[in-house]
Amino acid sequence: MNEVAAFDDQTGWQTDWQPIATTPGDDGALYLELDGWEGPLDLLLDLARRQKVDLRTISILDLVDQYLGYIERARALRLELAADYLVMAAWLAYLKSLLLLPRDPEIQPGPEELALRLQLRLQRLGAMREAAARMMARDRLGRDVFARGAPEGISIDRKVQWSASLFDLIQAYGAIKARSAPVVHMVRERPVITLEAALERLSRLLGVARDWIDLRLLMPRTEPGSDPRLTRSALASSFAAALELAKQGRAELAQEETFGPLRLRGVA
Amino acid sequence: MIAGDDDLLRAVEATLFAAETPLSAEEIARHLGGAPVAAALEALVAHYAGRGVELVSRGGRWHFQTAPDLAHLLRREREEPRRLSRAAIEALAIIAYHEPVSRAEIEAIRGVQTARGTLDVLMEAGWVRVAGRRESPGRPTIYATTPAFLAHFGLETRRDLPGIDELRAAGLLDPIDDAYAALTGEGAD
Amino acid sequence: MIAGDDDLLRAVEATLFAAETPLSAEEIARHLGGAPVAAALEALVAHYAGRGVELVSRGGRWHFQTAPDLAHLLRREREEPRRLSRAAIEALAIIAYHEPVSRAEIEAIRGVQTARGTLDVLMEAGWVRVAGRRESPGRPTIYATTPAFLAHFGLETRRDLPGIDELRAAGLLDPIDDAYAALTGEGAD
Repeated sequence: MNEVAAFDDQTGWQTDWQPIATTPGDDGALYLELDGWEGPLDLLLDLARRQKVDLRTISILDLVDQYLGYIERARALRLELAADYLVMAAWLAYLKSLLLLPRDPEIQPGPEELALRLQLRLQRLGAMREAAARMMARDRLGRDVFARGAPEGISIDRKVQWSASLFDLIQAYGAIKARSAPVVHMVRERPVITLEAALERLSRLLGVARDWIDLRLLMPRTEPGSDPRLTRSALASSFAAALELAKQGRAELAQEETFGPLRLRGVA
Repeated sequence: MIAGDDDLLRAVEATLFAAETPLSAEEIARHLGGAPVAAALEALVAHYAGRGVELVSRGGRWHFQTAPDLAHLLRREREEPRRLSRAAIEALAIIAYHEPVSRAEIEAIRGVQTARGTLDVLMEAGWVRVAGRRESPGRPTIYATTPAFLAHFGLETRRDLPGIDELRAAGLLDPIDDAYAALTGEGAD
Repeated sequence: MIAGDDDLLRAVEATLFAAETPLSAEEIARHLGGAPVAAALEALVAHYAGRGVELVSRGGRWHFQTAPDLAHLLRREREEPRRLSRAAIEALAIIAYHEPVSRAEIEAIRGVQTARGTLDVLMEAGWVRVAGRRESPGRPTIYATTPAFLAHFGLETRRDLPGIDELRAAGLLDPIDDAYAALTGEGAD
């Protein structure tokens, strides 16, 4: 592991990282043992870098040997190795055998393709790792450069601009009138003789005539074709007025038979 | 650490810009390793004078602030047109035709309760104002229209509002006749 | 409301100084009643160049920030910004250089599974957002960076990502299959 530590220091930019901060809990053992690597590809990349050549010209055979050697040492130290490191080791051993043995055209993909693909993967991971380091080393807002500490803030106050047209207004008023006015109009215009009017009329007529008079003769004369409801109303209010006059002792009422003519006479 | 006057000026400028609270000259100096900053502060005040941002000292502490004459730009009102609700326009019509009028009177004429917010909206719109209290039991608040109301609706005076006869002539009271016919039934011809 | 060029310059300056978040030119213009602000922004960039504070554009949004060369003066007493795990940093770089990218694609490059929390941390930091789903089998969620990412890392656009042109030219941002085909197919020499 010393080798590993030394290599990490060499890379420098790891200071920005927390190597095991987010290790998945379910395979925590792996990360405790292989401190600083995130999987076999990561370990391979570190080993490849130790060849100190461009990743494009790296010797895959050397890399395989280094990886297998590392796994051997880890086993000798009885370090617990996660399965995917062992799977990678088995695969690399297979790749090595393909590369060393005489070529068998039956085996597809061939060893060169496998090696090249591994190389491409390492290049990509290496490229992203370098890009990440360069990105993290930039002048970062909040670390190297700072925004204004206490901005006043700008705000937009929403102000509602109410709109309505004169027509809306007048129409609304018309609608209100339409709702409320009928009650008023009906009372005023209905063809009725009020109790007050009937009382006034009966009092006046009784003061003139002293004999018994049929109530119907005392009613206001109605024009031919006039509203029959006005006649009914006149009869009703005259009857009520007659009762009122009798109650006040100003008139007498008489009826010979049920539903017969109702007569009244003034009391002096 | 700081090479020349110019660098000091820049450092003071950046320090004040990034500071979360106003800083005294001593605090700035301490922050910058003890360099005297009075001259730099003076130079910065002069540099920012008349710009959109200025450097000011309040109670011995320095901070940048936006120029006071631009305050109106930083709190901006955006107008959102919105149509009055049916209830609001009815209340407004009643106030306009009957003013001054109390809420109870508005409700009596409309025949429905008027939500508290309705009159608020009309007052917020600037079309209705409180016109005092009526000298009657409960001393209810009474409302009237404003000059802004007349202006918005293009009226010289309230007398320009069409009268009942005009409303009827315009067919706006048609529903009344319908309602009357319905109530009087066979009596109507 | 804004009389001349000078007033506009001051207004833009004050607006950007007062703003709590970076603003696009359109937002500034809208805030200032629709005046075109491109020339004012340019003039302000020139005015602040070399000062302790500078005006920068990040992902089309403008803000003032302290000059980078003063970092050593300002960094002290400041708490380190959020420390990211190595996994999160790599995932962020992969998203930034490849966006939009799915979790599986991130994992293919890193050769290791990405813990659930890793992308969450980046999204919580406001640097990564869900950019929809890829129209491929399984319709995987794809991720992309945000304007806040550009602002934090001082990038005017993603094209300013360090070395992105070289990486693209070298085919290192292409999928392995494409790169392999390019190397062994007709492209092979």
